[in-house]
Amino acid sequence: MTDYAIAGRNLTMQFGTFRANDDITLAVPAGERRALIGPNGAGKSTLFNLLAGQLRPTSGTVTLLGRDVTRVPAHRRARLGLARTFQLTDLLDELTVRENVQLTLAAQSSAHRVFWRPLGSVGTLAAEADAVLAQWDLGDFGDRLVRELAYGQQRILEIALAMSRNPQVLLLDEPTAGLSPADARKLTGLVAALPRTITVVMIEHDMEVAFTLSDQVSVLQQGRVIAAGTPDEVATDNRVLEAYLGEAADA
Amino acid sequence: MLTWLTHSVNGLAYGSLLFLVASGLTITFGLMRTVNLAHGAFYLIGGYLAYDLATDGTDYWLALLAGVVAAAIGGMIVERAFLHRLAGRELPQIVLTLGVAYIIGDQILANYGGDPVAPPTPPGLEGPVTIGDWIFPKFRLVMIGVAIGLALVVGALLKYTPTGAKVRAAVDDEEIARAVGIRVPLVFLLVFGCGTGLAAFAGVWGGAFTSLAPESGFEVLLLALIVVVVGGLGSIGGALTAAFIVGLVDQYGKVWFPEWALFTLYASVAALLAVRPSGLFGKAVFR
Amino acid sequence: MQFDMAKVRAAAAAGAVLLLVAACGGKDPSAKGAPDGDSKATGSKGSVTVGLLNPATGPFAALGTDVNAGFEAYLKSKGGVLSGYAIKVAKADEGTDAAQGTTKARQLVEQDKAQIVIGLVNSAIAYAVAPYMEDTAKVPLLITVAGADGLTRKQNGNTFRLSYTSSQDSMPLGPYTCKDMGKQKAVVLGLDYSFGWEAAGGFARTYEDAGCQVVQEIYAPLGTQDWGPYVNQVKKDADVVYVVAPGQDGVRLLKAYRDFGVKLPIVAHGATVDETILATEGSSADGVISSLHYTPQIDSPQNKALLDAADKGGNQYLEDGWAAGMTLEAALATIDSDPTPDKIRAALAGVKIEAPRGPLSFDAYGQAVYPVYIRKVEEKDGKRVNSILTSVPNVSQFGTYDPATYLGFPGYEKLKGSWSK
Amino acid sequence: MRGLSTGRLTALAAGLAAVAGLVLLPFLTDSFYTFVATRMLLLGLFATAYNAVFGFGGMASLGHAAFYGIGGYSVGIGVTRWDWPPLVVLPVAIVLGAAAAAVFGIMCLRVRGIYLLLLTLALAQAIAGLAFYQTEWTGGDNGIPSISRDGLPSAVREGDGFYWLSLGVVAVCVALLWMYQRSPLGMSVVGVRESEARMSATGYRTGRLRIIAFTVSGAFAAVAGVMEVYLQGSVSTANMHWQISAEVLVFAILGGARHFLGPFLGAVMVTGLEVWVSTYTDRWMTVLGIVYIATALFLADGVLGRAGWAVRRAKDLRAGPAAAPAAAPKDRTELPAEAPA
Repeated sequence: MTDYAIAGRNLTMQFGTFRANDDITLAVPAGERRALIGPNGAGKSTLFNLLAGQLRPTSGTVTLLGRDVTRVPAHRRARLGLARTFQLTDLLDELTVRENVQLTLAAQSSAHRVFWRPLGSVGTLAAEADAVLAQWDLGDFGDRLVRELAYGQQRILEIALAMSRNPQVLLLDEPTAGLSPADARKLTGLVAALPRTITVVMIEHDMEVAFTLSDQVSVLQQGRVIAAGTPDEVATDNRVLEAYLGEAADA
Repeated sequence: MLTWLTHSVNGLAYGSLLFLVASGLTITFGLMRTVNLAHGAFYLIGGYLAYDLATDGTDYWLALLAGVVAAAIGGMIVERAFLHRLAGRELPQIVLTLGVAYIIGDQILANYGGDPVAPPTPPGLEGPVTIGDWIFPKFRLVMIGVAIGLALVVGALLKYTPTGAKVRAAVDDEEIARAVGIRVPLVFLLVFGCGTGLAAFAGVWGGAFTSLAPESGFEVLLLALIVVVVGGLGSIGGALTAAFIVGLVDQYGKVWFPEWALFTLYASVAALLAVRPSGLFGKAVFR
Repeated sequence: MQFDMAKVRAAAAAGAVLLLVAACGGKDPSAKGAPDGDSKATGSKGSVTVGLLNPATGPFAALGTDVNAGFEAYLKSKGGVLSGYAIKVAKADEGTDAAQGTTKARQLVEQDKAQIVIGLVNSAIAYAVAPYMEDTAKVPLLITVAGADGLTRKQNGNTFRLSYTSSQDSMPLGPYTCKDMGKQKAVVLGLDYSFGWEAAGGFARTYEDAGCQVVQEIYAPLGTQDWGPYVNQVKKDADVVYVVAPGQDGVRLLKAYRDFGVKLPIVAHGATVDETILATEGSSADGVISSLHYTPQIDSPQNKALLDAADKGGNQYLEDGWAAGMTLEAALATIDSDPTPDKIRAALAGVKIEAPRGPLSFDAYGQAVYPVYIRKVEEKDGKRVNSILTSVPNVSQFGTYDPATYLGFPGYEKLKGSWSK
Repeated sequence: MRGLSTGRLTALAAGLAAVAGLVLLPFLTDSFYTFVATRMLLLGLFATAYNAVFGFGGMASLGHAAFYGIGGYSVGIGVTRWDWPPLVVLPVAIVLGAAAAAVFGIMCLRVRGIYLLLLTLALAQAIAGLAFYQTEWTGGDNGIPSISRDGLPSAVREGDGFYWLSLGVVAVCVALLWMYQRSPLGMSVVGVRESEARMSATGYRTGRLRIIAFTVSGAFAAVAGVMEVYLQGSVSTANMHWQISAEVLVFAILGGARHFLGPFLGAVMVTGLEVWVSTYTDRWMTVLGIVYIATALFLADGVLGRAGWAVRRAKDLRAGPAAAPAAAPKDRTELPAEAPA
């Protein structure tokens, strides 16, 4: 049981009459790369929100690093070692890139409680933040407002922020969505290069990316897991093909 | 026993007045999501104009109509000239309509003076009804019926007529509504005019109930806002129910603990909003 | 300090970013209006600047407008000259809160150099302005409407008041209701704020001291839209209902009272049925007996002069403004030259005039002593009026009580609710 | 490279001049304008405090008159009943204002946007209702008159002295707010404004941050209320009127809510305008209404927002094609096109 870095068991999420997740079980061992795929509306993002704590399940449990966190709010899960990115880039748009990093770092220590000194002058925040920026090739953009960044840079910043907190579990919600092919390749490379001590769960629409990056793939449809296995197994699964062809026909 | 009947019916009658005021707001605010703090000012326009005409000898119903039409046109002017530029931006809407309310209130003060005036009670509705030992003002009784009738009519218009469908479509998704050929700006203009026209109607009737002064605009506005929010934005039935509840709570609050009257009303509204932000009948809000 | 003052001014003024001053519109005080008024008038003894501080906005705007109109009408009738002094009027808007009220009071005194300030409707603002006038400005204040009892409870103060204290005009009504009308049990129905408690208290004290009983007290919040819940609570076995609700509240109260068919006769504080709302109240006011220091029905040359000059018909606020003009004239008559605020203050204390309301003088606390009229609403020539039933001369803020005894009573806000016990 | 460039020198000189102007104001103008300036300072502080919730916290409160009024009643009740000196009144007012604001914050945890606006309005109205009826304590509508300033040192009790006292208090408070706003705590409140989900996923307790924003704001709003009542010598329910809440909202918007000093500027402008216009006409409410409308239509980002925009534009123009590559206009064009809807 403790082998799983993050796991959801029998998760159901009901919105009014709509059941977004229906008895989903998903257990990801430590160090694994897991991709979640499935058509639009399959419940992938809802599942992410349940795992990260933005939503509380109607029923079912969530464990993080062996601990039951079903009732633990998002910010506490974050402190336990969970980091996530958002499907639609969700950064602090009106703050600078550097401030985004500094705030993320401040959450790791007592620095976030300081209320009398400027953010950049607290402890080693400034130096650490600059190191992160340099590491992710964002050094030139530190003073820019996030909303002024190119979209690809924003996606990279999201991952940089998530990684700056040294998470044990990283949830990536469509990291390459909306990126130009070049940016997507760059980002795929960055994710592939993440150390194996980190467990990564990602939602990914681009099959090629998903299959390249992942060890295991889970396929969701209409709120259920309809298939799971290695990329090769899933790629040949009839139900999966059907689900995707069905979506193609709809669109 | 009869006293309690009187209290209860009167609570409903007062609630009906609140609904008349709030009905326009449920449309402009609840449906269109346009915050109109000048709603009370249009209430004043209707009331003062009808008072002016009626005291000059104009037929009552004609005076009423003139007040409603004037406020509807005024509302449409404000919508066309200013508000439509601020679609979806609630804060500027608040500041703008507050400004409009200040101007209208101040101009009424300048033209009519600040002494209270009252449009006449509708002809035939003066005096009380007597049933056995029970005495109740006719006008107030009729007002309950008018409120319910108005709720039914507005609700049905929105639900079952093509115009209503257009309005809902325009509010739900402006892009798509445009795409299917609905003239969204026109729809918004007319709907806003209806909202301010209803405010004026409430001004004429409510003015006969409570009299009018330039300050009355804001007094009724706060109560109407409460009704709309408690009822749930955009729900006509909710607004009617909320109006009745607020009317009854207000009535019994005044009877049982008069010294806490203002506190009880606002504190209970605050408590409700804190727990159920979408009001009694509003749809749950997803975040 | 003096050595470099001029330099400091010059240097700082040249260099500073005077945002604050800029926001004031860079107004040059001397450019502003010399206080308006009849600029052509010249006085044989000089001139006096009068600050009129009454509301032009907010719920009391109508009252303020009437007071100003009354004062200006009197001034006009005298050609802009009172007792040999040309009167310059500086007008300011009292507004709706103390912040604005004191700002404008300061503007009148410090910029317009008013030698006396006349006005104030809102008691909360009067409470804020009066100490400034007395301690800082040292300019006399003549209050024309604000009613709070406490404003004129200090001897040798700087504050004078022509209008009633909230309880003053009610006091003659107590014995009248009990003895003359023979109504033994009264219900008090009034507004739940200081004016309401004080007015009701003045009635209740004198009524009970005359040997009758207040059997029930009902107070409704200021701005009550619907009086239905309150009028329905009135005990049916009482003999009379005492009502105090000025302005819009009075309109609503009387209408609800009649609509719900309550049959008990009404006695009222005069402000409940004064001429500013009587027409709007219409038939619902018929038969109401009330007490006030004024009614346009007074038959005297002084009142006729007022009614002739005011195109709107008389009311208590016009009379307050008019009487303020007469008071100032009487005070100035005793000053030969150089009417400083100190001289005006001293002169005011001794003023005795024959106002439209009747003989008027000030007590040792600066509060006017005057006749109070018991009036009844009747229809006359198609118009409702407050006809005089009788009058009580020389009513002071202490009624028939000894000032020292009266001042020892607890405040009416503490007594509210205890009359019926 | 950041040495004393001409730009910085100019800014420094302007700053010094502004400070000098503020300090010397009583010498430069008459007692009336000094009084008006005192009010502007206090309302400016109130607006700056308000903006900790509004501009920086992203929560449009329509209930701040409650905290302002609580500060005022602390003076009224403390001084008239127990003869408290200012050094007792002030901490009490700060604690009460902060506590009330914390309650507001807690009540508002689940609401956003227009609902938050209405909820804060209802809460403030409930408190104003209490103030109106608990006459034993508050004096009801007449309020508490004749509040003595004798507790203040005699040098700063009146006129110019009180102006300098206010200037000092306001300067200290504004400086504290400035430090708070730039600190990790203040910045994380801004973070919550930008994205609550992001902040909580980063490990911040966003609900608590919202409550903190209210608490800080309420505490300083109460200080403004305290000083205002020392200035006026009286307090009444008018100090809690909901239109005060609306006015401070307009201050913030008009001046520029995204700028630290914007609301202060807005307060100065509106107060000055009110005093100035009402000198010439009784219809100043109409003028104020026109200003509100113009603000909503043309100055939604405030005067400072407009000014900042103009300055940036001028800079861009001046820099022209030779500008440093940092301008990178290419990046900007990609943003809207590729962002998923």
